[in-house]
Amino acid sequence: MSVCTLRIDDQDVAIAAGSTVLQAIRSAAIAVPTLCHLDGLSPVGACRLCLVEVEGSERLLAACVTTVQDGMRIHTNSSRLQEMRRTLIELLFSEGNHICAICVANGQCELQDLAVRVGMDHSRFSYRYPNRCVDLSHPQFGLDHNRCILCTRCVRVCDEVEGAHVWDVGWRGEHCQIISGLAEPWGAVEACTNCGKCIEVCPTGALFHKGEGTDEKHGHPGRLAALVQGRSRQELEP
Amino acid sequence: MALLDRCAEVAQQPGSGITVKGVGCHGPCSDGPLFSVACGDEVRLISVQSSSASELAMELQEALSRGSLREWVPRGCRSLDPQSPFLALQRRIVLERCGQIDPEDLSDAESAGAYQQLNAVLAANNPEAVIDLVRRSGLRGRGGAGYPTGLKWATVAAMPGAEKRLVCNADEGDPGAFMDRTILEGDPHSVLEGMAIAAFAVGAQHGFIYIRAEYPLAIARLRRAIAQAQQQGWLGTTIAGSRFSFDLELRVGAGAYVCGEETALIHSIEGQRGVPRPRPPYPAEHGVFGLPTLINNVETYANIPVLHRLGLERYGVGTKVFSLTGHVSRSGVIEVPIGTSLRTIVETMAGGPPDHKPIKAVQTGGPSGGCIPAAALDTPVDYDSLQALGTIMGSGGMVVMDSTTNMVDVAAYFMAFSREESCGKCIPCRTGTVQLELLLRKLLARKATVADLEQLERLSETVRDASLCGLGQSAPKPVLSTLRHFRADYLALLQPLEASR
Amino acid sequence: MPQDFEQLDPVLRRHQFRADALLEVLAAAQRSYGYLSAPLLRHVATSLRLPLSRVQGTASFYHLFRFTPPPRHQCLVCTGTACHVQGAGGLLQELKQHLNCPELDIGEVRCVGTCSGAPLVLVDGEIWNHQRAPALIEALQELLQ
Amino acid sequence: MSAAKPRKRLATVWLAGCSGCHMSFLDLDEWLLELAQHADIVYSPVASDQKRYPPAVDIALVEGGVANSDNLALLKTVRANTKVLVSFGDCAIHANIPGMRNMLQGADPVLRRAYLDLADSSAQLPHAPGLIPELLDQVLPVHELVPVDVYLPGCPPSADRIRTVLEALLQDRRPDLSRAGEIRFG
Repeated sequence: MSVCTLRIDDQDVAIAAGSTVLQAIRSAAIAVPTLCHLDGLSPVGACRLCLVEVEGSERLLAACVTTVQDGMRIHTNSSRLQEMRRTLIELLFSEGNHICAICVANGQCELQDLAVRVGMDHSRFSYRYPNRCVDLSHPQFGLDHNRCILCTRCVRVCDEVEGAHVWDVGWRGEHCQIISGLAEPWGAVEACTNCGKCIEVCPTGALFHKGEGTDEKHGHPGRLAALVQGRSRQELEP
Repeated sequence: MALLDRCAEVAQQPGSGITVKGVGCHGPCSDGPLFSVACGDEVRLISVQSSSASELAMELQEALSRGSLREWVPRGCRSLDPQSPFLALQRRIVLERCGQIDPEDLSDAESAGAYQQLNAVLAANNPEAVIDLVRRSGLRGRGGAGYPTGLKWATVAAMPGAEKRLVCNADEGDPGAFMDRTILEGDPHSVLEGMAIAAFAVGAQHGFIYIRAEYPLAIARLRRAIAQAQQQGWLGTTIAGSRFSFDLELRVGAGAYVCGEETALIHSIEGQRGVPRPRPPYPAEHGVFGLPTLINNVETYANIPVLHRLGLERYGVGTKVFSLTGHVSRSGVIEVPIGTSLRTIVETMAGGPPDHKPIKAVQTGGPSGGCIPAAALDTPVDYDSLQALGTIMGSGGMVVMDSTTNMVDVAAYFMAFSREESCGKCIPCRTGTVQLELLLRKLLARKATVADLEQLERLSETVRDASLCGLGQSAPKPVLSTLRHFRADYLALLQPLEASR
Repeated sequence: MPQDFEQLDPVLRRHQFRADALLEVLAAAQRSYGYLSAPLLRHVATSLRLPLSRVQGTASFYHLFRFTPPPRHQCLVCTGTACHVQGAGGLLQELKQHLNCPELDIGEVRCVGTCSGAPLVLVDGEIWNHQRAPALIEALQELLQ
Repeated sequence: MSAAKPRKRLATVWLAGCSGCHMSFLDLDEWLLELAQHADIVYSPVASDQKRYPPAVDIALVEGGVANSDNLALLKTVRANTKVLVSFGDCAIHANIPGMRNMLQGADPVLRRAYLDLADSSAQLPHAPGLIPELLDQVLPVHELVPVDVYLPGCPPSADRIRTVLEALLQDRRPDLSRAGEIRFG
């Protein structure tokens, strides 16, 4: 296997050719925020938080979907990128109804953590306060659209790993929402196997176990990588 | 339509000695409905103003009984002066057959030269030579981005694998743009021929034309043209006796502007949500159903046969088709040599605003473009000059705005468009366009502060830099370009207290 | 009781029940049955062997698909740039203000590419050029009677 | 802190919130005594009897979103008479729980929902002009209505965080809240 060497911020990094820039960044223990990315799922490059500057490229590139090239020089944390990341997080807060104080995921939420990380002490954009609903039709689980950030991890895990394809994205633009079946109540969708993987990978409190109160949800997005890896080595029956 | 039917009735009478046919658009739409009278080499365009179809048919009958139609101008009609700048300053090579041939009749198109270039290319059997010609012509994508066409073709041709696909992007979605519609309705075979030549050059066996559903007439004419071309052996297996086979399928959109973006278009052809994906991989490598795919737009393909017919020297720098609308005396579709000055187009050809108000701006490139101030009207219309002004050539929509136009309103209009058409996949475009429109509306309501204006500018830059696809990346262009050229319009809307700061 | 949606069969067969024909099938379904009802969408999903959410997600992405029965008449105001600068926004507002009738659907359409008639509207699929509010409202009221 | 410095005039203000931020302020416990050595509390629902917002206030902690006409009038007074305005807690910063009524899109639907739809008996819309302040259509964050100098998120912000902010402001410094945990919502 051939190896690429690249320079990330002030570190020299060597990594197998074909790896993504995000893998290279993480291998150098450099912290770049991500939301839609999750090890074990196909990358979509949607949240734009992992944008980095690559010398010689006019455009910013999403690290999760960019393949390393030998000699690349990458900057992950310029003031321009910092400002951009804060803006993106603010935009996410402004478009939903994120009320951490009463959220099941309070203290365990990737969005909440990112807000701290990018230094967001308030949103410069006006809050939209959209009128969204909560689906409690499933016997074990719930979906609160107010907290959904459309990262589509649930859509991908259900399709790619569980093979049930209960979820998809419906409508478009600001009206996008996660849908189950024909945009029906989750509990009415026969395809659901009740596996709960969507709950585990959800970065916020949008998908949760019924009965969980404020601060009580503990997602396990990290478990997925082990599961997928195990399957690829055929250690686990799918 | 009624006009065509009545005249056809007259013509069908024995011994009339004339043919009446329906043709595609002649160009000067604001003078429509139009018909042309051809006697020998002389062709005159006649604009119908107050005459009804039956009156016209009667007049035609009378004129016929008198003999020649050479001087015939029916009552209630006006003959258009062929020397008028709108007509005389054009160089109609792509649109040459539009308005001449019956687009629903392949034999009429063939007698005007359709498919002769395909025939020649297949006879020469040298795909590299085709690509080389396209490359040396300097032809750039006519859909908006202006990527060098020859380079694109060479890339697809060089891709490994026997199976390749060809796509024609006919999802002409820019509001105020109808060049491709004109070509497809007036001369669909020029596009089919261009596609077949391209398919031969890059080694594609199967093609798709992705057309927006809002163009029912173009769809009908394309369907017919494809069927006729298949029947005549210009599409299908062993075309024109060669070993080359190429099939075409029509795919009709369902109302999504973003499907003009090539990766979204690919998803839509595959029957999925029209959501873009990050590039690379580019469609040339990973396109429709994962196969190497060449995507060009309608006008680009329509340039191919004429490039072959004229050859490099006579083809020259080529032309661009524009649709002229807005505050102009004469609107319609025109084809001019690339490099023609904006002033020539909007003042000389289109006659400027109808009531002699001064021109304030010319908008090009639709929601992905920008506004050019009147002071820059002497700019030659080419890819690089327009880019330097903060706008783009775009697909060819050109909207003229007179001095009564508020440019903040124009920016808000385009932002609302982009917000509605955002696919919703990436955050900056999905939510950034919402916030940008809010800021513009706040300005228009005279409630904005200097801080809001700064925010508008900053967020525009973020949405431009952070968005996933071309739609989001260019959505702030109408704001940034009007901020650059018409800042006074913005400042005039600030709260009175703020403006004095 | 499951409906059979026979009119869709030739279209499904022509596309060999391939999943990539989803848009064509949905368009044909809407042409035949007026709108995409839940049973119709289920039928499409089963026929093309697609997950329900995939079908719903795709259909809802595109503006031209509708999930409720169409009203008797439809007036779509073109909101293209040329129509906008000629006052399409005001026209739309006036229509909404003066015509409130469940039989008439007032909406917007993206540029139909015949900008020389701006501002224009699409009434039941037909283009009406150079519209001004008072005359248009009158004409639509006539249509509704 | 040097004793020679002039004492600061401190105010705390309670708009539409649960008063939890003020409870957290009281959790400053013995540090409140130290605070009292450096500042006069000139207006506060928990530490002053003053009914009118006084002029020339140095620091104001403003808790709560802006939900009604009284909130709005008070906020404008506060801004006009205060040097450093601190948006104090999640309700002030993004309307938080009081802001959940914004999803109903307007004051009227909110009143109807609360007093008519959900009424057990004698459903009636409250109406007492001049007595009950009118609801605004939306509960808004403080910074969407007046300029804010310092943001202190949290529901409530812990006493430690409040102290970090006040210590800095008493010394005319801008508080540094960039350390993890200090700007967390919720």
